[in-house]
Amino acid sequence: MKKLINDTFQVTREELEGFVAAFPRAVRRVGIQAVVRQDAPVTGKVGVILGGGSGHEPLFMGYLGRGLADGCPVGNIFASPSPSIVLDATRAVSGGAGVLYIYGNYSGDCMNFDIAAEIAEKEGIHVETIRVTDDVASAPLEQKESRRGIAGDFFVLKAAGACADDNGDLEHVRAAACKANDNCRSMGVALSSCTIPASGRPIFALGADEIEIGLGIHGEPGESRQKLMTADQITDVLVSRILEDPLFHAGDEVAVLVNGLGATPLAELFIVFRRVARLLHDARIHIHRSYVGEYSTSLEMAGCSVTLMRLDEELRRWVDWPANSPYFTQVN
Amino acid sequence: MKKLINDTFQVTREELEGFVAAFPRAVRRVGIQAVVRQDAPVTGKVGVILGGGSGHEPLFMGYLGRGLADGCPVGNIFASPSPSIVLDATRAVSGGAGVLYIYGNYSGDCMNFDIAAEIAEKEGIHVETIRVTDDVASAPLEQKESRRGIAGDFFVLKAAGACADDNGDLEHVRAAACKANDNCRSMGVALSSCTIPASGRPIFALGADEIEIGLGIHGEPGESRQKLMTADQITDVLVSRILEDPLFHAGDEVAVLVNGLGATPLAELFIVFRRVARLLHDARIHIHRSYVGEYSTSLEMAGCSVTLMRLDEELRRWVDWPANSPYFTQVN
Amino acid sequence: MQEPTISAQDWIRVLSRIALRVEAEKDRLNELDGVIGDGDHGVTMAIGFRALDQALMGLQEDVTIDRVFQTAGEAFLSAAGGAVGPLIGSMLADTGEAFRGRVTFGAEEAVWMLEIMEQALVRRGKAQPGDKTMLDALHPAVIAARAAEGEELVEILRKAADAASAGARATGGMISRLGRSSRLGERTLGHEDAGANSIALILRGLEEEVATL
Amino acid sequence: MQEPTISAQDWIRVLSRIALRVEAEKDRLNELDGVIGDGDHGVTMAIGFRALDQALMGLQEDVTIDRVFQTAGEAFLSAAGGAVGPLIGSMLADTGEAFRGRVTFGAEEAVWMLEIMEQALVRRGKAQPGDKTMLDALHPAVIAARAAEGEELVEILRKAADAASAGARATGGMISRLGRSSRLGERTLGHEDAGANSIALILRGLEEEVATL
Ligand SMILES: Nc1ncnc2c1ncn2[C@@H]1O[C@H](COP(=O)(O)OP(=O)(O)O)[C@@H](O)[C@H]1O
Ligand SMILES: Nc1ncnc2c1ncn2[C@@H]1O[C@H](COP(=O)(O)OP(=O)(O)O)[C@@H](O)[C@H]1O
Ligand SMILES: [Mg+2]
Ligand SMILES: [Mg+2]
Ligand SMILES: [Mg+2]
Ligand SMILES: [Mg+2]
Repeated sequence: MKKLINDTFQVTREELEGFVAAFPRAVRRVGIQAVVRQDAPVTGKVGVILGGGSGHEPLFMGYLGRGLADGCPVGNIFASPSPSIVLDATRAVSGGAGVLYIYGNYSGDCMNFDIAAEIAEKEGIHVETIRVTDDVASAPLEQKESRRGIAGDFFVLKAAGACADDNGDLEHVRAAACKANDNCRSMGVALSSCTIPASGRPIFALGADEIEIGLGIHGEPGESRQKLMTADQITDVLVSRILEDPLFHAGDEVAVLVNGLGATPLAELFIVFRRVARLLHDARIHIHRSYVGEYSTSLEMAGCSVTLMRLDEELRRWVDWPANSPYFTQVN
Repeated sequence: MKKLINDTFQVTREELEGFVAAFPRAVRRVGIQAVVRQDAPVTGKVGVILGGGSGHEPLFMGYLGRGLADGCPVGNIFASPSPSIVLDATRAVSGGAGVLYIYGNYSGDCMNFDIAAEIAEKEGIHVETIRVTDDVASAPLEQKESRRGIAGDFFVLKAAGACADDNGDLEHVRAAACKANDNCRSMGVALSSCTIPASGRPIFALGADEIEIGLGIHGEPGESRQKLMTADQITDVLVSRILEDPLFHAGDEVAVLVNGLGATPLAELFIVFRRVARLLHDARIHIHRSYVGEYSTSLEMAGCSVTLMRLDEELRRWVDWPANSPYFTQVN
Repeated sequence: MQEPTISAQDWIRVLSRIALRVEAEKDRLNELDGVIGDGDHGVTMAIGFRALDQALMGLQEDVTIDRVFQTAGEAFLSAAGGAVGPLIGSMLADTGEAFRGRVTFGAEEAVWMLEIMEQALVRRGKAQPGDKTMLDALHPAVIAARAAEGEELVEILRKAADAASAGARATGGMISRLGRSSRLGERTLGHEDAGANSIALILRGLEEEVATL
Repeated sequence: MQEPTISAQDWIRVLSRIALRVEAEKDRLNELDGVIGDGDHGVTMAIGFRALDQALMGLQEDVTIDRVFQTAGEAFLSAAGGAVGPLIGSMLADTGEAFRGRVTFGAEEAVWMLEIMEQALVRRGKAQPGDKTMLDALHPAVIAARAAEGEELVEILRKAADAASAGARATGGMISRLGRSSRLGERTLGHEDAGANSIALILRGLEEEVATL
C-alpha cells in the first residue's frame, strides 16, 4: 500500500485539519470530526447536513457553502460518523428553522443518524431525514427505499441546499430533497478496487481484464463481474439499466453527472459522457446541465458512475441555483 | 491496461467531443483538436492561449473561460499540439489585441508553438510567448529558463487571464504571466507510473515501496528514487527543495497549490497540505490563498506536487480576480 | 462455597483484555468484511475498543458495574461509528442500564446479560436469525447459556462462546439479508460474516479472561 | 547503362511502406522512450506516418517529387505534434523545398537529400552530435553517404542505413543533453535514444524499399 499518509488510524483527522487549514474563510471544524460553514448557523435558515463515512472526497465537506451544505459530520473511512459527530454538526448549523439530514442509505448511517436525530429532538432541534437511494444496481424498483445511495447525494444536496438558500422552510427543503431523490438514478462500474489505509490491502480483487458492474462506492461487490469492454459498451450497459426504471421518457429534461471514482482520468470520463449524450439524444431525452468529474469517489478506485436526474420546473430551478463551496461553485 | 476508452488512437479526439458536449454554453471546438471559449474572440481583449499535450486534464481546456484561457490547442497524449492546431486556436481567439501563448517548457511544445507563432505573425496576429518553468527539480536555479513546467501553468494562467480580463494590453498581460512564472516554484513526487493508452504499458516501473521524487508530469523519471516515507516526510523534502531557491523569505505572502497527479485521493492531498501549512507557518511565510485538488494531472499517476507562488500586490490582485470556467470557478 | 462474582474492577480488566484481542484480530476481521462487505470491520472494531479502553482507564476506583458498561457503550458508540458502533454500543449501554444498582455479577447475571445484549442488538439492527449478521453468533450463545443455567459462571460463558463460534462458522452457509453485504445475495454463500466473528471473538475473550480472574 | 532514378510515384510507394514499418515498430519505440522519456515516441511516429500515408494517397498521378515531400512533411507536422512532428516534418518539407523542379532522383540526389535533412533537423532542434538525439543517427548516415559518393544508389542508402543503426546503438553510451530525457543526466547512460532508433528505422526502410523498386 502506497499512500501519502502518516498514521493509518489518523487519516480522517489529519485530512480534516488540512481541509480547514486550506479553506479558513469558508469552513471551520466543530468537535473532532465535523466541519461546518464558517458562517453557520445562519439564523432563520434550515440547516442542511450532508454526511457519511470519509473516503468519498470531495463529498461531503467539499460542498460546504452557499446553496449547498451547512454542516458535514465525517466518519472514519467508509464508516458512518457516530451520533456524537452528527450532533456536533447539528448543533452548529441549527439556526432555529430545523435541520435536514441527507445521507446515503446504508444501515450504519441510518442507525447513527437516527440516534443523533432522537437526541437533537430532545434538545429542541427539529430534524428531518432524507436517505439517498439512487443506485439502481442495488435493489429492484419495487424496493426503491432499500436501494443504496451513490453519487446521487450530490443532486439531492443541490436541490436541498438551493431550496434552503431560497429560504424554504424545513418541510419545503425536505420535499425538494425528496423529489430530487425520487427522480435520481445511478449506476457505476469499477475497473479496480481500493485500499482502506488501516486494512492495507485492496478490498476486493479484479483480474487484469475484469470489471465489476454495479458496484457500491465502498467497494461492496456489484451486480456482476464481466470482461473488460470498450467505454461505449460499458456506458451502454449503465445507461440502459438506468433507463429500465420507468422514470425517463422521450421529451424529458435531465441533469447528468458522470462521476469519477478516484483514479480514472477526466479524459476517460469525457469519453463516457460523449456516449451518454449520444444515447440520451437517441432517446430524445434533453440534457439541461452536465457535471463531469470527481464528485463522489471511493478512495483511489478506478471507474465511474452515471447519474441522471429527471427535471421538472422546480428541480431545474434548484439545479440552476448558484452555489459556492470549496469544491463546487456555479455562477449563472 | 484497463481504461474507459474505445480506440487507443482516438482518445484525445473522443475526449474533446465529450468535453464540448458537456459544456456547450461555455466552449466550442475549432478544427480538429482546439477548443475555445464560446464567446471567442472577445474584441479588443488579448487572447490567452494555454496548451500542450493532453493527459493533464483538467489542464488545459478545463480552464477556458472568463479570467482564464480563451483558447486551448490540445495535442495527443503527452505530445505537443501541432502548429496547425495551435493556429486554429490562435485565429479563433484573436480579437485584435494580440495573443499570448502559455505552455510548459518542453522542446516539442517550444518548436510547435514557435512555428505557429511565425505563421500567425505573417497573418497579422501579434503573438507573445511565456514558457512556464516552475519545476525546481528539473534544473538548477542558474538555468531557470531551462526548467520544465508542471502545475505552475495554473498560476501563470491565472495571472495572465485576470490581467487580460482587466483589459491589460498584450505587453501588460505578458508581463503579468512572466512575473507569475518568475515567482512560481514547484516540485512533485510520484507513487506510481501511468500508462499511455496507445502504448499499453506503464511508462516506468516503481517497486512496491519506492517513490520517485522530482518527476515530470509525463512520467519522465525524476531526481531520485527513494523508499516510501510518511506524507509529512515527503512534504518536508518537497517544500525544503522549493525554499532552497532564494526566492521566499520570512514575511512573504504566497499562494499554495497542492496538486494531485490523478489517482491520489483528495484526502491525501489534504494531509500533504496540512504539513505544507505547518512548514510555511514555521518559516513565517503567510498563505494568502490555497488550492488543493487535481489541477494538472498525469493520467492516472499517483502522487502530488506542491507549488508556491510568491505574491506582491499585483499578483495578489490576479490571484483574487474572479474566474469562471468548467473546472475552476472563483467568486469573491 | 461462595459463588464467584465479577467486580467492576474485574470488568474493566476483562473488557480491556478483550480490546487487546480485537486489536490482534483486526486484520482477519477486515479480510472477512472485505470479501462481501467493505473491508473495514476490523478497523472499526479496533477504533471502538481503543476508545472503550481509554474511557475505562479514566474511571474511579469506586465505580459501579453499571457505570463500567455505560461508559464502555458510550465510548464505543461515539468512537466507532459504522454499523457496529450503534450495535455493540447499545449492547454494552443497555447492559449498563439494566444492571443499575447491582453489585454482584455471577452465573445468573451472565445469562441475563447475554439476553439483554441480544435484545439490544435486535432493537437497533432489526435482524432476524439467519440474516447473516452478528445476531447469528449471539442468538445461539444466548440459547446455550440458558441451557447451561445452574452451571458455574465460567462453564456458562464457555458454552456461550462455543455456540457463538459455531454460529459464526454457520453464517458461511447463509445468504445475507441485512447490511451492506445483503446486496450480494447468493454471492455471500460460502463466506462467513465478519460481525458474527466479532461476537464470537468477544464471547471467547469473555470466557477466557473471566477464567483467569 | 542508365542510372536508376526514383520517380514521384516510387516515392509515394516507398514512404507508404516506411509508414508500415513504423507502425510495426511502434511498441519498441514506445518502450525505448519509456525508459528515459515519456513513452510516447512510437505512438507519435505512428500518428505522423498514418497521416503522411493518408495525404500521399490523395495526390494526383502527375505529382512532382518536391510535392510528394512537401505533402509528406506538412502532413507529418500537422498530425504528429510532439518533438518529432516539427523535426521530421521539417526534414521532409525542406527536402521538398530543395527539390523544387527536379524530375530525377538518383545516387547524387540521395546524398544531397540526407544533407538537407540533417540541416533541417539541426535548424529546428539545435542539437549537436553527442546530445543523444535523432541527430546521432542522421549525422553518421550523412558522413557514410558522402564517403560512398560515386557508388550506386542502393549501396549509398545501405551504407547510410548501416551508419544510422550503428549511431543509434551508440546513443546508449551517451548522456542526454536535449529534450525530455536531458533532465535525467547520467541515468540515461546505457539506454538508447528512441528518436535515433526511428531515424535508423526510416533509413533502413528507405534502403530496402528502394531496392525492391
Ligand atoms: N442490522 C444489523 N443487525 C445486526 N448486525 C448487523 C446489522 N448490519 C450490519 N451488521 C453487522 O455489521 C457487520 C459489518 O460491520 P462494519 O463493517 O463495521 O460496518 P459497515 O457495514 O458500516 O462497514 C456485518 O458483518 C454484520 O454482522
Ligand atoms: N532538439 C532536438 N533535436 C533532435 N532530436 C530531438 C530533439 N528533441 C527531442 N529529440 C528527439 O525526439 C525524441 C523524442 O520524441 P517524442 O517522444 O516523440 O517527443 P516528446 O519528447 O515530446 O515526447 C528523442 O528520443 C530525441 O531523439
Ligand atoms: Mg464501513
Ligand atoms: Mg511526449
Ligand atoms: Mg464494513
Ligand atoms: Mg516522448
